[in-house]
Amino acid sequence: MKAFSYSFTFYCLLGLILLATTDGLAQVESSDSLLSPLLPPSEVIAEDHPGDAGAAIIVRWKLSPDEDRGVTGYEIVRSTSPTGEFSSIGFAAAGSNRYVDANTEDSLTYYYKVLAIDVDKNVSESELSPPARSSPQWFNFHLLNLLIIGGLICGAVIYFIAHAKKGKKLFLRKIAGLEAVDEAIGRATEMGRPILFIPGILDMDDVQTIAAITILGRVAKTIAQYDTKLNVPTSRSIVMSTAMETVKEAYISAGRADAYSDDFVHYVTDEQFGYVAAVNGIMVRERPATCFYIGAFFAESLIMAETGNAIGAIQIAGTAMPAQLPFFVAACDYTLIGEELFAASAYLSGEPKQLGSLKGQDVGKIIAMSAIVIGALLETFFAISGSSFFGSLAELVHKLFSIVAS
Amino acid sequence: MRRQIPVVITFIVGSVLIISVFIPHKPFGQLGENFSVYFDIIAVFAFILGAGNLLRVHGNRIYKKHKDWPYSVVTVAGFTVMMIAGLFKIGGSPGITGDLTEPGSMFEDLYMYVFTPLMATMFALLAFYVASASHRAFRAKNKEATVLLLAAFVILLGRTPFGVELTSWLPDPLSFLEIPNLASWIMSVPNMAGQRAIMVGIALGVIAMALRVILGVERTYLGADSE
Amino acid sequence: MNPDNPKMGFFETIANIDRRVIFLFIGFAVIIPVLLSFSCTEEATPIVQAVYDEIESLPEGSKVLISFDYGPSTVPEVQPMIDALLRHSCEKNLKMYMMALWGTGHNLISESMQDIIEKEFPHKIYGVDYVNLGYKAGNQGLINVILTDMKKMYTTDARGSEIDAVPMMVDIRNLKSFDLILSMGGGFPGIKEWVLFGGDPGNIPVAGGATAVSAPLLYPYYPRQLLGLLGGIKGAAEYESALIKGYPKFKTHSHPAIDMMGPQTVAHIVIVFFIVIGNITFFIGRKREEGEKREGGVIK
Amino acid sequence: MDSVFSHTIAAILTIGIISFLYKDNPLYKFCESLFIGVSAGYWFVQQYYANLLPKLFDNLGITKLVGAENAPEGALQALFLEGRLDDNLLYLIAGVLGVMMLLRLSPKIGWIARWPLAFTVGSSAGLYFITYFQSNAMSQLEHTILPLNSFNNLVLIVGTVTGIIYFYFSKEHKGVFGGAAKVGIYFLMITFGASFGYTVMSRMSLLIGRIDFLFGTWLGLVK
Repeated sequence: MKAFSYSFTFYCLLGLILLATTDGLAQVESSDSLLSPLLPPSEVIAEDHPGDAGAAIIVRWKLSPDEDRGVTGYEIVRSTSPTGEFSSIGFAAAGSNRYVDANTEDSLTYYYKVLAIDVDKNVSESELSPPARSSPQWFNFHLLNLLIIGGLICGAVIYFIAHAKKGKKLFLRKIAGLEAVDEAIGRATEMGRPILFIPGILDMDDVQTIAAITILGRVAKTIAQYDTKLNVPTSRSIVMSTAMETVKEAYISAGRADAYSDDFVHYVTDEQFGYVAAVNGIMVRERPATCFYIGAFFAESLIMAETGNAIGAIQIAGTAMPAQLPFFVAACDYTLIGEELFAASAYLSGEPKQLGSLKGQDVGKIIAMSAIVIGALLETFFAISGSSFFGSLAELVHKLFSIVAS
Repeated sequence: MRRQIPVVITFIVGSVLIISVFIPHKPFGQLGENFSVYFDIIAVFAFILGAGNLLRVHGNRIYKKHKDWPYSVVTVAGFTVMMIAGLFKIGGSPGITGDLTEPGSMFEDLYMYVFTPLMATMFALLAFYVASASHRAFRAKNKEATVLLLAAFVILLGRTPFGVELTSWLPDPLSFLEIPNLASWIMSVPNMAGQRAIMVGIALGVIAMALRVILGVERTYLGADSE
Repeated sequence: MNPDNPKMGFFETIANIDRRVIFLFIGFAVIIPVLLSFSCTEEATPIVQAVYDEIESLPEGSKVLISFDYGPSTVPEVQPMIDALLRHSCEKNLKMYMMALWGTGHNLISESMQDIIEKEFPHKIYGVDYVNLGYKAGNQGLINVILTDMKKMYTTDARGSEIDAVPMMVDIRNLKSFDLILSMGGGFPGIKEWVLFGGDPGNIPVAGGATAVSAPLLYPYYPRQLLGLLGGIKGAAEYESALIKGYPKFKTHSHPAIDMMGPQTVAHIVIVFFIVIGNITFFIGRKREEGEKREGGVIK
Repeated sequence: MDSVFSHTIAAILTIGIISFLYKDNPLYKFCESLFIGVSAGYWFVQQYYANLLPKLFDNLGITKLVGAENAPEGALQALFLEGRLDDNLLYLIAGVLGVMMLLRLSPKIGWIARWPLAFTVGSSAGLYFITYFQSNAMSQLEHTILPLNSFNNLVLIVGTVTGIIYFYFSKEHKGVFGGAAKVGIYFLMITFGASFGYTVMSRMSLLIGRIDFLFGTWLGLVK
């Protein structure tokens, strides 16, 4: 995903450049015979590619003056000595003036030439580039914007955590799904039926599972105060072992170590649908009064939620999988939507420093909303007035949020 | 100490990974990738715990003659057969580096004729549940539910010839109201806006959650301090 | 049941219908059309018809590049599109150049050649009427290169013959030698990359087929940059119908997408029907509740 | 395997799972138990061959050590045969963390299992922090910064902003702010409704596939 967004932005830009040259290319086909010889690209510069781990050199050049008279592309050649044999390393489309040679050795010095090629396969060679050598860097300046905005949000989170530690009171609105947790546990106790907790189907290397386990900890603490059976089937071994520890800790801290049993948490299978088959079986046979589906879910979300609905359980779901939210919203009584899942463990803990971090999140939202509104207004002014002042300001806002491929 | 060291490990690993994004230089550049591989390796070891638990739970049921104990025998047998078939490559080419899923091997056959139909059918149950969920949930109980219903209804109708016929009489200037066009507009504009809001929210939630974990504010997952 | 008002009782039963009744309906909605091979006539929507019309308008001998940009998991959705497009191209005597941006596309090309061209159009000659260029790595970078020079990347075809020994490759210089690019798949890399790096800069018409999930993301390119799009099974079925309409003899050939659309349509109608019923009963139920409340108010 | 026999097995299992729709029954219980056992075994074997073997044993050279002829040289060979510290030697850390995980079974030093856990949680926190920040927050925002010169752009921007307002925790949903949050909820509901409706088709395809198998491949009733 990360790599995709990098390359996507980059190629969008590249696409625009190519688009801009389309007209020139279209002309080429009609004007086949050129009177003067093809002129070469000039001012070839080769430099270390910035912000990387080495092994790449970026070559830039000024387009051939014949660009719009039949150049079909550029060939880049390199050698390790100015007088040595040059070998081809790649092509760049007509209209492009840069090429990244991502196959260099940091210990060698390279020389580059750029060859313009036209429709008739005429070739015209540029002057030699100055020597270049690739090297790794200690800081990637392309990600400076990430550092700035990330720093702001992290700063806000840390500030509010510290702020809350000092005992300052913070206001946070209620979240319906969390208000219902106690009620749902109480209901299971009244009915004398167990509580089912499904921590998603991904492993501990997914942050939603971590959130699920922390929520399990809080929920188990409440359950421990009643004599209600808890059932946590897991589809991953590490999740099983972590959940066991967490539930045990919850029972101990609630003063009910005696009521804890290792049987609360058990492993089923790593297979998504095998796990669902087992959970369905548990539901229809044990008839839990309350079901929690908290964590990362895929297609199985609806199978579980509908079976839970059929047995008449109160269902509380929470996930940050956008594709599964509709099914939980449709089939469950309460759904923690995306961000609410991560906020839930902080809410349920009631600890000021945890709640403080939620305030920090809100600062992030203010940044996001202002960026959209300000950026959109600037874009609009630019579109209406055509003033370059607004244009460059809008560009700046865009740049602040764009992840450029290095 | 026993609780302190894990918190310190989490802090160091987490913060180094965040910082390393900005440092392309060796060894930071590849850390994220390497750590994911480490996780995969840890997970295999942990699987021994999981499999042990599975066998213990079902072993107990058999031993205590739980009312469903014969089914536990099926589970244990299925697990054992599959494991032996795979680890010893029964019916396939032997040796550590041989192909596991060679056609004709027992592992591949079990996968094809037992595992796959079970999986595909379990997945196919969704077709039924999608129907029952939409019957129950898509009711105009209040304004929110009405909006949900309308969006789903337009999209669903747009997928049937009936829905296409329903609005095909509309004159050209109103063609944007034709159900297929309306459906694709809903998908690409308001749906997109909602998705974006959810995604931005999730990102902020993850950031705060990650910071709470890294800073040791949240340490529930570390569990009991028992000996 | 309400003895005073049997009608209400009926609605009440419907409102609290056992989900198993719905399951039964869905089951029949799928089983019966599958057994009867029921299919509805799909009318091609403009976005699909545009692809059909483009191929229909190409003169004999025109060159079509077909890129297989998908994998086994999306075969059920994408393969019917490919089959229909290949049949149409064969029928129109177009020259078919098949390549893949996805590693998994390589085998899919061979299978499609065997199943459609070799079996149904045995008079077509490999190397003259169709060629398998195989898979080359590089994603959009590959498109970028072949935009200017095809033979730099493709020195041989997938069978290992020298590229210039393949008759239909002789007059191919770069992407602009083609009259139409068809990208099948819709994932990454796929249609979007073909539009941005091939179609737009080279001014070559691009069309394609995508899975239902990825199709909405491609709508913004239609019709300016993407002349048409087959979206999911429905798009494939529409194309198959258009083909049968234009060439009735294809009616006897396989048309998996149309076959699948039968049960799909019936199932969708069943779901829509239950949603409507659910809402009607809901409103009647609420009205009755309101009525009772009012009555209660009068009495007390 | 004989295809009639194997297809019959597959068909019985298919019917067994579908029968759950009516109610829980012995055939479903059998299929469920079999599925759990077989799939757990399957993933165990897969994990071993896809993770442990190539990522740990090959990199360290253990595969070669135990006598696999065509296995690659690993870090241990580099260390003992060439006296060179290979980068892959770092995989020893992963191996040690894995063994620590198993120590959980020991009542005395079970606490050490928290170290690999802390490592796991720390690394996922770090990784997710960055990936979500980049692709979920930054690039989504960038694509939403559009000129307000078309109806679609306006809807997109209003929807995104009000949607974010809905998630805002520090203020009660009242007054103008509450109104905006309400609009946000409507957008979320459209999103949920649309995605739900859109998924129906692919879910139906799965069922058609199974029905096709039962009546076509197995019984041969479909032409």
